[in-house]
Amino acid sequence: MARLIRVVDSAIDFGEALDAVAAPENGAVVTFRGDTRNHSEGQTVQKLFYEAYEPMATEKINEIVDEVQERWQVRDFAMIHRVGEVPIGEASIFIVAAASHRAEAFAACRYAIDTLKQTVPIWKKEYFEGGEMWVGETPGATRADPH
Amino acid sequence: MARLIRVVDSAIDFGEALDAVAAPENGAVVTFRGDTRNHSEGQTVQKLFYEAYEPMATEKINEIVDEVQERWQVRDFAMIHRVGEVPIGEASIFIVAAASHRAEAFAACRYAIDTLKQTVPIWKKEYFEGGEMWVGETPGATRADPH
Amino acid sequence: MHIESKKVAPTTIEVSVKLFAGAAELIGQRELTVTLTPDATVDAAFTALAADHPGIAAMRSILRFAINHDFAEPDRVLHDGDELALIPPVSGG
Amino acid sequence: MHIESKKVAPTTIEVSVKLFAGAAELIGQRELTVTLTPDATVDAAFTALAADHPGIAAMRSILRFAINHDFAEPDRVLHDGDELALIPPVSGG
Repeated sequence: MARLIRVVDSAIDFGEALDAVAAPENGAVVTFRGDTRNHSEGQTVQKLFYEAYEPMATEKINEIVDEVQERWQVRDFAMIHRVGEVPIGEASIFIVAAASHRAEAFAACRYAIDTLKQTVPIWKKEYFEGGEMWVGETPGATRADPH
Repeated sequence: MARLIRVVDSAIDFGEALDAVAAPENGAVVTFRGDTRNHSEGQTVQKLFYEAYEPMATEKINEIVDEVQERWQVRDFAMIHRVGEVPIGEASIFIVAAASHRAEAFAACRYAIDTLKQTVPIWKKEYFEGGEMWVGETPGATRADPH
Repeated sequence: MHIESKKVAPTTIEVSVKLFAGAAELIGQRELTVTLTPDATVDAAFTALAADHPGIAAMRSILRFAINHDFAEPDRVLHDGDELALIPPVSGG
Repeated sequence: MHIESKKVAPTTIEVSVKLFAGAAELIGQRELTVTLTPDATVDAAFTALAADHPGIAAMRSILRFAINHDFAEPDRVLHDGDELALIPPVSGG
Protein backbone atom coordinates (compact mmCIF):
# COMPACT_ATOMS: atom_id res chain seq x y z
CA MET A 1 0.00 0.00 0.00
CA ALA A 2 2.17 2.83 -1.26
CA ARG A 3 1.15 6.43 -1.41
CA LEU A 4 3.19 9.22 -2.95
CA ILE A 5 1.96 12.79 -2.72
CA ARG A 6 4.04 15.75 -3.78
CA VAL A 7 3.66 19.40 -4.63
CA VAL A 8 6.75 20.31 -6.64
CA ASP A 9 8.03 23.49 -8.23
CA SER A 10 9.78 21.99 -11.23
CA ALA A 11 9.06 19.39 -13.92
CA ILE A 12 7.12 16.38 -12.64
CA ASP A 13 9.10 13.17 -12.36
CA PHE A 14 6.69 10.64 -13.88
CA GLY A 15 9.03 7.75 -13.25
CA GLU A 16 9.04 8.51 -9.53
CA ALA A 17 5.24 8.27 -9.42
CA LEU A 18 5.11 5.11 -11.52
CA ASP A 19 7.86 3.44 -9.50
CA ALA A 20 6.01 4.29 -6.30
CA VAL A 21 2.94 2.30 -7.30
CA ALA A 22 4.75 -0.72 -8.74
CA ALA A 23 3.69 -3.95 -7.08
CA PRO A 24 3.21 -7.49 -8.40
CA GLU A 25 -0.35 -7.48 -7.05
CA ASN A 26 -1.43 -4.74 -9.47
CA GLY A 27 -2.87 -5.66 -12.86
CA ALA A 28 -4.21 -2.26 -13.84
CA VAL A 29 -2.49 1.11 -13.75
CA VAL A 30 -4.46 4.17 -14.86
CA THR A 31 -2.81 7.56 -15.09
CA PHE A 32 -4.09 11.06 -15.67
CA ARG A 33 -1.75 13.78 -16.82
CA GLY A 34 -2.90 17.36 -17.12
CA ASP A 35 -0.80 19.43 -19.51
CA THR A 36 -0.78 23.12 -20.27
CA ARG A 37 -2.48 23.41 -23.62
CA ASN A 38 -2.23 26.22 -26.08
CA HIS A 39 -5.90 27.16 -26.10
CA SER A 40 -8.70 27.86 -23.64
CA GLU A 41 -12.17 29.14 -24.42
CA GLY A 42 -11.06 30.14 -27.89
CA GLN A 43 -8.09 32.13 -26.66
CA THR A 44 -4.45 31.35 -27.27
CA VAL A 45 -2.79 30.44 -23.99
CA GLN A 46 0.91 31.21 -23.60
CA LYS A 47 1.62 29.58 -20.25
CA LEU A 48 0.05 28.75 -16.92
CA PHE A 49 1.11 29.66 -13.42
CA TYR A 50 0.04 27.63 -10.38
CA GLU A 51 0.05 28.60 -6.72
CA ALA A 52 -0.68 26.28 -3.79
CA TYR A 53 -1.59 26.84 -0.15
CA GLU A 54 0.81 24.51 1.59
CA PRO A 55 0.50 22.48 3.75
CA MET A 56 -3.28 22.53 3.31
CA ALA A 57 -3.00 21.39 -0.31
CA THR A 58 -1.06 18.28 0.65
CA GLU A 59 -3.44 17.60 3.52
CA LYS A 60 -6.47 17.82 1.23
CA ILE A 61 -4.84 15.56 -1.34
CA ASN A 62 -4.22 13.03 1.41
CA GLU A 63 -7.90 13.20 2.32
CA ILE A 64 -8.80 12.44 -1.29
CA VAL A 65 -6.51 9.43 -1.32
CA ASP A 66 -7.96 8.24 1.99
CA GLU A 67 -11.39 8.37 0.42
CA VAL A 68 -10.23 6.71 -2.80
CA GLN A 69 -8.69 3.81 -0.92
CA GLU A 70 -11.79 3.44 1.23
CA ARG A 71 -14.16 3.37 -1.75
CA TRP A 72 -12.18 1.31 -4.23
CA GLN A 73 -9.65 -1.45 -3.99
CA VAL A 74 -6.78 0.70 -5.09
CA ARG A 75 -3.58 -0.62 -3.59
CA ASP A 76 -1.16 2.11 -4.62
CA PHE A 77 -1.67 5.73 -5.50
CA ALA A 78 0.47 8.67 -6.49
CA MET A 79 -0.30 12.31 -7.17
CA ILE A 80 2.20 15.00 -8.04
CA HIS A 81 1.11 18.59 -8.64
CA ARG A 82 3.48 21.14 -10.05
CA VAL A 83 3.34 24.79 -9.02
CA GLY A 84 4.95 27.89 -10.48
CA GLU A 85 5.15 28.44 -14.19
CA VAL A 86 4.13 25.52 -16.43
CA PRO A 87 4.89 26.05 -20.14
CA ILE A 88 2.74 24.74 -23.01
CA GLY A 89 3.01 20.98 -23.35
CA GLU A 90 4.35 20.42 -19.85
CA ALA A 91 2.44 18.69 -17.09
CA SER A 92 0.89 20.41 -14.10
CA ILE A 93 -0.48 17.24 -12.57
CA PHE A 94 0.14 13.51 -12.74
CA ILE A 95 -2.06 10.96 -10.99
CA VAL A 96 -1.47 7.21 -10.88
CA ALA A 97 -3.95 4.67 -9.52
CA ALA A 98 -2.87 1.04 -9.40
CA ALA A 99 -5.24 -1.80 -8.56
CA SER A 100 -5.91 -5.42 -9.30
CA HIS A 101 -8.65 -4.53 -11.75
CA ARG A 102 -9.16 -1.71 -14.20
CA ALA A 103 -12.65 -0.61 -13.07
CA GLU A 104 -11.25 0.42 -9.69
CA ALA A 105 -8.17 2.08 -11.16
CA PHE A 106 -10.22 4.13 -13.64
CA ALA A 107 -12.80 5.17 -11.04
CA ALA A 108 -10.16 6.16 -8.50
CA CYS A 109 -8.10 8.17 -10.96
CA ARG A 110 -11.15 10.01 -12.27
CA TYR A 111 -12.50 10.70 -8.80
CA ALA A 112 -9.15 12.01 -7.63
CA ILE A 113 -8.78 14.60 -10.40
CA ASP A 114 -12.44 15.64 -10.19
CA THR A 115 -12.24 16.08 -6.43
CA LEU A 116 -8.89 17.85 -6.52
CA LYS A 117 -10.46 20.46 -8.76
CA GLN A 118 -13.13 21.09 -6.10
CA THR A 119 -11.35 20.90 -2.78
CA VAL A 120 -7.60 21.37 -3.02
CA PRO A 121 -6.33 24.95 -2.52
CA ILE A 122 -4.35 25.33 -5.70
CA TRP A 123 -4.89 28.14 -8.17
CA LYS A 124 -4.15 28.51 -11.82
CA LYS A 125 -3.45 31.71 -13.69
CA GLU A 126 -3.74 31.76 -17.45
CA TYR A 127 -1.48 33.99 -19.49
CA PHE A 128 -2.98 34.61 -22.87
CA GLU A 129 -2.43 37.10 -25.62
CA GLY A 130 -3.35 40.48 -24.21
CA GLY A 131 -3.85 39.52 -20.59
CA GLU A 132 -3.81 37.17 -17.68
CA MET A 133 -6.45 35.87 -15.29
CA TRP A 134 -6.89 33.64 -12.27
CA VAL A 135 -9.25 30.95 -13.48
CA GLY A 136 -12.68 31.13 -11.87
CA GLU A 137 -12.21 34.45 -10.15
CA THR A 138 -13.66 36.79 -12.71
CA PRO A 139 -17.09 37.77 -11.39
CA GLY A 140 -19.81 36.44 -13.63
CA ALA A 141 -17.43 34.49 -15.82
CA THR A 142 -17.98 30.78 -16.05
CA ARG A 143 -14.80 29.18 -17.18
CA ALA A 144 -14.74 25.76 -18.71
CA ASP A 145 -12.64 23.24 -16.90
CA PRO A 146 -9.11 23.52 -18.29
CA HIS A 147 -8.38 19.84 -18.76
CA MET B 1 -4.24 13.60 -35.24
CA ALA B 2 -1.66 10.96 -34.48
CA ARG B 3 -2.39 7.29 -34.16
CA LEU B 4 0.09 4.65 -33.10
CA ILE B 5 -0.93 1.00 -33.09
CA ARG B 6 1.52 -1.80 -32.50
CA VAL B 7 1.56 -5.46 -31.62
CA VAL B 8 5.06 -6.16 -30.31
CA ASP B 9 6.85 -9.24 -29.05
CA SER B 10 9.09 -7.59 -26.48
CA ALA B 11 8.79 -5.04 -23.68
CA ILE B 12 6.43 -2.16 -24.49
CA ASP B 13 8.10 1.18 -25.16
CA PHE B 14 5.89 3.55 -23.15
CA GLY B 15 7.87 6.58 -24.25
CA GLU B 16 7.15 5.80 -27.89
CA ALA B 17 3.40 5.79 -27.20
CA LEU B 18 3.50 8.95 -25.10
CA ASP B 19 5.65 10.78 -27.63
CA ALA B 20 3.24 9.79 -30.39
CA VAL B 21 0.32 11.59 -28.74
CA ALA B 22 2.20 14.72 -27.70
CA ALA B 23 0.60 17.88 -29.07
CA PRO B 24 0.20 21.39 -27.65
CA GLU B 25 -3.57 21.14 -28.21
CA ASN B 26 -3.91 18.35 -25.64
CA GLY B 27 -4.65 19.20 -22.03
CA ALA B 28 -5.54 15.72 -20.81
CA VAL B 29 -3.66 12.48 -21.27
CA VAL B 30 -5.15 9.30 -19.82
CA THR B 31 -3.29 6.02 -19.97
CA PHE B 32 -4.20 2.46 -19.15
CA ARG B 33 -1.49 -0.09 -18.53
CA GLY B 34 -2.32 -3.74 -18.00
CA ASP B 35 0.36 -5.64 -16.13
CA THR B 36 0.78 -9.32 -15.40
CA ARG B 37 -0.14 -9.69 -11.76
CA ASN B 38 0.82 -12.47 -9.45
CA HIS B 39 -2.71 -13.64 -8.63
CA SER B 40 -5.90 -14.54 -10.45
CA GLU B 41 -9.03 -16.04 -8.97
CA GLY B 42 -7.16 -16.93 -5.83
CA GLN B 43 -4.39 -18.74 -7.67
CA THR B 44 -0.76 -17.72 -7.83
CA VAL B 45 0.10 -16.72 -11.38
CA GLN B 46 3.67 -17.26 -12.57
CA LYS B 47 3.53 -15.61 -15.98
CA LEU B 48 1.24 -14.92 -18.90
CA PHE B 49 1.60 -15.78 -22.55
CA TYR B 50 -0.24 -13.86 -25.27
CA GLU B 51 -0.94 -14.86 -28.85
CA ALA B 52 -2.42 -12.61 -31.55
CA TYR B 53 -4.05 -13.24 -34.92
CA GLU B 54 -2.23 -10.79 -37.09
CA PRO B 55 -3.10 -8.80 -39.15
CA MET B 56 -6.71 -9.10 -37.91
CA ALA B 57 -5.72 -7.91 -34.42
CA THR B 58 -4.24 -4.69 -35.77
CA GLU B 59 -7.23 -4.19 -38.06
CA LYS B 60 -9.67 -4.60 -35.17
CA ILE B 61 -7.68 -2.20 -32.99
CA ASN B 62 -7.82 0.34 -35.80
CA GLU B 63 -11.59 -0.08 -35.91
CA ILE B 64 -11.74 0.66 -32.18
CA VAL B 65 -9.70 3.81 -32.63
CA ASP B 66 -11.90 4.87 -35.56
CA GLU B 67 -14.90 4.53 -33.28
CA VAL B 68 -13.18 6.30 -30.37
CA GLN B 69 -12.27 9.26 -32.52
CA GLU B 70 -15.77 9.42 -33.95
CA ARG B 71 -17.45 9.38 -30.53
CA TRP B 72 -15.12 11.57 -28.51
CA GLN B 73 -12.88 14.49 -29.28
CA VAL B 74 -9.71 12.54 -28.84
CA ARG B 75 -7.01 14.05 -30.96
CA ASP B 76 -4.25 11.50 -30.49
CA PHE B 77 -4.32 7.85 -29.56
CA ALA B 78 -1.84 5.05 -29.06
CA MET B 79 -2.23 1.38 -28.26
CA ILE B 80 0.56 -1.13 -27.94
CA HIS B 81 -0.14 -4.79 -27.16
CA ARG B 82 2.64 -7.16 -26.29
CA VAL B 83 2.52 -10.83 -27.29
CA GLY B 84 4.62 -13.80 -26.21
CA GLU B 85 5.62 -14.30 -22.62
CA VAL B 86 4.91 -11.43 -20.21
CA PRO B 87 6.47 -11.89 -16.76
CA ILE B 88 4.90 -10.70 -13.50
CA GLY B 89 4.99 -6.91 -13.19
CA GLU B 90 5.53 -6.29 -16.89
CA ALA B 91 2.96 -4.72 -19.17
CA SER B 92 0.93 -6.58 -21.77
CA ILE B 93 -0.94 -3.50 -22.96
CA PHE B 94 -0.54 0.26 -22.91
CA ILE B 95 -3.21 2.65 -24.13
CA VAL B 96 -2.89 6.42 -24.36
CA ALA B 97 -5.76 8.80 -25.14
CA ALA B 98 -4.97 12.49 -25.45
CA ALA B 99 -7.63 15.17 -25.75
CA SER B 100 -8.35 18.76 -24.86
CA HIS B 101 -10.44 17.70 -21.86
CA ARG B 102 -10.26 14.87 -19.41
CA ALA B 103 -13.81 13.53 -19.79
CA GLU B 104 -13.10 12.57 -23.39
CA ALA B 105 -9.69 11.12 -22.63
CA PHE B 106 -11.03 8.97 -19.77
CA ALA B 107 -14.02 7.74 -21.77
CA ALA B 108 -11.93 6.92 -24.82
CA CYS B 109 -9.28 5.04 -22.87
CA ARG B 110 -11.85 3.04 -20.95
CA TYR B 111 -13.87 2.23 -24.06
CA ALA B 112 -10.76 1.12 -25.91
CA ILE B 113 -9.65 -1.42 -23.32
CA ASP B 114 -13.19 -2.69 -22.74
CA THR B 115 -13.78 -3.16 -26.46
CA LEU B 116 -10.38 -4.70 -27.10
CA LYS B 117 -11.26 -7.38 -24.59
CA GLN B 118 -14.38 -8.19 -26.61
CA THR B 119 -13.38 -7.94 -30.24
CA VAL B 120 -9.64 -8.16 -30.80
CA PRO B 121 -8.29 -11.65 -31.58
CA ILE B 122 -5.65 -11.88 -28.89
CA TRP B 123 -5.48 -14.70 -26.39
CA LYS B 124 -3.95 -14.99 -22.96
CA LYS B 125 -2.66 -18.12 -21.32
CA GLU B 126 -2.14 -18.17 -17.58
CA TYR B 127 0.63 -20.21 -16.07
CA PHE B 128 -0.06 -20.93 -12.45
CA GLU B 129 1.22 -23.36 -9.92
CA GLY B 130 0.24 -26.79 -11.13
CA GLY B 131 -1.11 -25.89 -14.53
CA GLU B 132 -1.81 -23.57 -17.37
CA MET B 133 -4.97 -22.45 -19.15
CA TRP B 134 -6.17 -20.28 -21.98
CA VAL B 135 -8.40 -17.74 -20.28
CA GLY B 136 -12.08 -18.14 -21.13
CA GLU B 137 -11.76 -21.45 -22.94
CA THR B 138 -12.50 -23.86 -20.14
CA PRO B 139 -16.07 -25.05 -20.73
CA GLY B 140 -18.34 -23.89 -17.96
CA ALA B 141 -15.67 -21.77 -16.29
CA THR B 142 -16.42 -18.09 -15.92
CA ARG B 143 -13.17 -16.30 -15.50
CA ALA B 144 -13.02 -12.88 -13.99
CA ASP B 145 -11.50 -10.20 -16.15
CA PRO B 146 -7.76 -10.26 -15.54
CA HIS B 147 -7.19 -6.53 -15.22
CA MET C 1 -11.49 -15.05 -59.50
CA HIS C 2 -14.77 -16.25 -58.04
CA ILE C 3 -16.49 -15.63 -61.35
CA GLU C 4 -13.81 -17.57 -63.15
CA SER C 5 -14.22 -20.41 -60.64
CA LYS C 6 -17.91 -20.54 -61.40
CA LYS C 7 -17.23 -20.58 -65.10
CA VAL C 8 -15.18 -23.72 -64.87
CA ALA C 9 -17.72 -25.19 -62.45
CA PRO C 10 -15.24 -26.48 -59.94
CA THR C 11 -16.32 -29.42 -57.88
CA THR C 12 -14.38 -28.28 -54.80
CA ILE C 13 -12.95 -25.16 -53.14
CA GLU C 14 -9.99 -24.86 -50.85
CA VAL C 15 -10.15 -22.81 -47.69
CA SER C 16 -7.22 -22.02 -45.46
CA VAL C 17 -8.05 -22.48 -41.77
CA LYS C 18 -6.17 -20.58 -39.05
CA LEU C 19 -6.12 -21.93 -35.53
CA PHE C 20 -5.24 -20.16 -32.29
CA ALA C 21 -4.82 -20.64 -28.58
CA GLY C 22 -6.56 -23.78 -27.26
CA ALA C 23 -7.90 -24.68 -30.70
CA ALA C 24 -4.38 -24.74 -32.15
CA GLU C 25 -3.11 -26.82 -29.26
CA LEU C 26 -5.98 -29.23 -29.55
CA ILE C 27 -5.48 -29.85 -33.25
CA GLY C 28 -1.72 -29.62 -33.04
CA GLN C 29 -1.51 -27.27 -36.03
CA ARG C 30 -1.81 -23.52 -36.48
CA GLU C 31 -2.86 -23.59 -40.10
CA LEU C 32 -4.32 -26.20 -42.42
CA THR C 33 -6.37 -26.44 -45.58
CA VAL C 34 -9.83 -27.94 -45.95
CA THR C 35 -11.37 -28.94 -49.23
CA LEU C 36 -15.08 -28.23 -49.46
CA THR C 37 -17.90 -28.31 -51.96
CA PRO C 38 -18.62 -24.95 -53.58
CA ASP C 39 -20.97 -22.78 -51.52
CA ALA C 40 -20.01 -24.56 -48.34
CA THR C 41 -20.72 -22.51 -45.24
CA VAL C 42 -18.50 -21.78 -42.26
CA ASP C 43 -20.50 -24.42 -40.41
CA ALA C 44 -19.80 -26.98 -43.12
CA ALA C 45 -16.10 -26.16 -42.94
CA PHE C 46 -16.13 -26.69 -39.19
CA THR C 47 -17.91 -30.02 -39.63
CA ALA C 48 -15.30 -31.10 -42.17
CA LEU C 49 -12.54 -30.07 -39.78
CA ALA C 50 -14.14 -31.93 -36.89
CA ALA C 51 -14.39 -35.06 -39.02
CA ASP C 52 -10.58 -35.13 -39.23
CA HIS C 53 -9.99 -33.74 -35.71
CA PRO C 54 -12.86 -34.91 -33.49
CA GLY C 55 -11.49 -33.15 -30.40
CA ILE C 56 -12.39 -29.74 -31.78
CA ALA C 57 -16.14 -30.49 -31.79
CA ALA C 58 -16.35 -29.85 -28.03
CA MET C 59 -15.12 -26.28 -28.58
CA ARG C 60 -17.83 -25.40 -31.07
CA SER C 61 -20.06 -23.59 -28.59
CA ILE C 62 -17.37 -21.11 -27.54
CA LEU C 63 -15.90 -20.41 -31.00
CA ARG C 64 -16.46 -17.42 -33.20
CA PHE C 65 -15.31 -17.33 -36.82
CA ALA C 66 -13.66 -14.81 -39.08
CA ILE C 67 -13.38 -14.83 -42.86
CA ASN C 68 -10.49 -12.83 -44.26
CA HIS C 69 -10.08 -10.99 -40.93
CA ASP C 70 -13.72 -10.06 -40.42
CA PHE C 71 -16.01 -11.78 -37.96
CA ALA C 72 -18.52 -13.94 -39.84
CA GLU C 73 -21.65 -15.86 -38.85
CA PRO C 74 -21.65 -19.66 -39.22
CA ASP C 75 -24.05 -19.52 -42.17
CA ARG C 76 -21.72 -17.40 -44.30
CA VAL C 77 -20.72 -19.02 -47.58
CA LEU C 78 -17.04 -19.57 -48.20
CA HIS C 79 -15.17 -19.03 -51.43
CA ASP C 80 -12.10 -20.62 -52.87
CA GLY C 81 -9.01 -19.11 -51.29
CA ASP C 82 -10.77 -17.67 -48.25
CA GLU C 83 -8.94 -17.55 -44.94
CA LEU C 84 -11.20 -18.93 -42.24
CA ALA C 85 -10.13 -18.36 -38.65
CA LEU C 86 -11.47 -20.18 -35.59
CA ILE C 87 -11.64 -17.57 -32.84
CA PRO C 88 -11.76 -18.94 -29.30
CA PRO C 89 -12.95 -16.48 -26.64
CA VAL C 90 -10.59 -13.56 -26.88
CA SER C 91 -8.73 -12.48 -23.75
CA GLY C 92 -6.35 -9.73 -24.75
CA GLY C 93 -5.49 -6.75 -22.63
CA MET D 1 -3.37 28.14 24.85
CA HIS D 2 -7.01 29.07 24.23
CA ILE D 3 -7.88 28.18 27.81
CA GLU D 4 -5.07 30.32 29.07
CA SER D 5 -6.26 33.23 26.92
CA LYS D 6 -9.71 32.97 28.44
CA LYS D 7 -8.29 32.97 31.93
CA VAL D 8 -6.59 36.31 31.48
CA ALA D 9 -9.70 37.68 29.74
CA PRO D 10 -7.93 39.27 26.77
CA THR D 11 -9.64 42.17 25.12
CA THR D 12 -8.37 41.21 21.67
CA ILE D 13 -7.16 38.19 19.69
CA GLU D 14 -4.74 38.10 16.80
CA VAL D 15 -5.43 36.04 13.74
CA SER D 16 -3.00 35.44 10.91
CA VAL D 17 -4.63 35.83 7.49
CA LYS D 18 -3.25 34.04 4.43
CA LEU D 19 -4.05 35.37 0.97
CA PHE D 20 -3.77 33.64 -2.38
CA ALA D 21 -4.18 34.12 -6.11
CA GLY D 22 -6.34 37.13 -7.00
CA ALA D 23 -6.97 37.98 -3.34
CA ALA D 24 -3.25 38.27 -2.66
CA GLU D 25 -2.75 40.39 -5.77
CA LEU D 26 -5.66 42.62 -4.84
CA ILE D 27 -4.42 43.30 -1.32
CA GLY D 28 -0.76 43.30 -2.31
CA GLN D 29 0.22 40.99 0.53
CA ARG D 30 0.25 37.23 1.00
CA GLU D 31 0.00 37.27 4.79
CA LEU D 32 -1.11 39.78 7.38
CA THR D 33 -2.44 39.90 10.92
CA VAL D 34 -5.82 41.18 12.03
CA THR D 35 -6.69 42.09 15.59
CA LEU D 36 -10.22 41.13 16.58
CA THR D 37 -12.44 41.00 19.62
CA PRO D 38 -12.58 37.62 21.33
CA ASP D 39 -15.15 35.28 19.79
CA ALA D 40 -15.02 37.14 16.49
CA THR D 41 -16.25 35.02 13.58
CA VAL D 42 -14.67 34.45 10.20
CA ASP D 43 -17.17 36.94 8.83
CA ALA D 44 -16.07 39.56 11.36
CA ALA D 45 -12.45 38.96 10.38
CA PHE D 46 -13.32 39.49 6.74
CA THR D 47 -15.17 42.70 7.58
CA ALA D 48 -12.14 43.97 9.51
CA LEU D 49 -9.89 43.07 6.56
CA ALA D 50 -12.20 44.82 4.11
CA ALA D 51 -12.18 47.95 6.27
CA ASP D 52 -8.43 48.26 5.66
CA HIS D 53 -8.51 46.89 2.09
CA PRO D 54 -11.87 47.86 0.55
CA GLY D 55 -11.08 46.19 -2.78
CA ILE D 56 -11.45 42.74 -1.27
CA ALA D 57 -15.14 43.27 -0.47
CA ALA D 58 -16.11 42.60 -4.08
CA MET D 59 -14.57 39.11 -3.87
CA ARG D 60 -16.63 38.07 -0.84
CA SER D 61 -19.22 36.11 -2.81
CA ILE D 62 -16.65 33.81 -4.43
CA LEU D 63 -14.45 33.22 -1.39
CA ARG D 64 -14.33 30.20 0.86
CA PHE D 65 -12.43 30.19 4.16
CA ALA D 66 -10.17 27.81 5.99
CA ILE D 67 -9.10 27.85 9.63
CA ASN D 68 -5.85 26.04 10.36
CA HIS D 69 -6.05 24.20 6.98
CA ASP D 70 -9.66 23.05 7.27
CA PHE D 71 -12.51 24.61 5.37
CA ALA D 72 -14.70 26.63 7.76
CA GLU D 73 -18.09 28.32 7.48
CA PRO D 74 -18.26 32.12 7.86
CA ASP D 75 -19.97 31.84 11.27
CA ARG D 76 -17.11 29.88 12.83
CA VAL D 77 -15.53 31.56 15.84
CA LEU D 78 -11.83 32.37 15.67
CA HIS D 79 -9.29 31.95 18.43
CA ASP D 80 -6.09 33.74 19.19
CA GLY D 81 -3.30 32.43 16.97
CA ASP D 82 -5.59 30.87 14.35
CA GLU D 83 -4.50 30.86 10.73
CA LEU D 84 -7.38 32.09 8.58
CA ALA D 85 -7.07 31.57 4.83
CA LEU D 86 -9.13 33.27 2.16
CA ILE D 87 -9.73 30.64 -0.52
CA PRO D 88 -10.68 31.99 -3.94
CA PRO D 89 -12.25 29.45 -6.32
CA VAL D 90 -9.70 26.67 -6.61
CA SER D 91 -8.50 25.71 -10.08
CA GLY D 92 -5.78 23.13 -9.64
CA GLY D 93 -5.20 20.18 -11.92
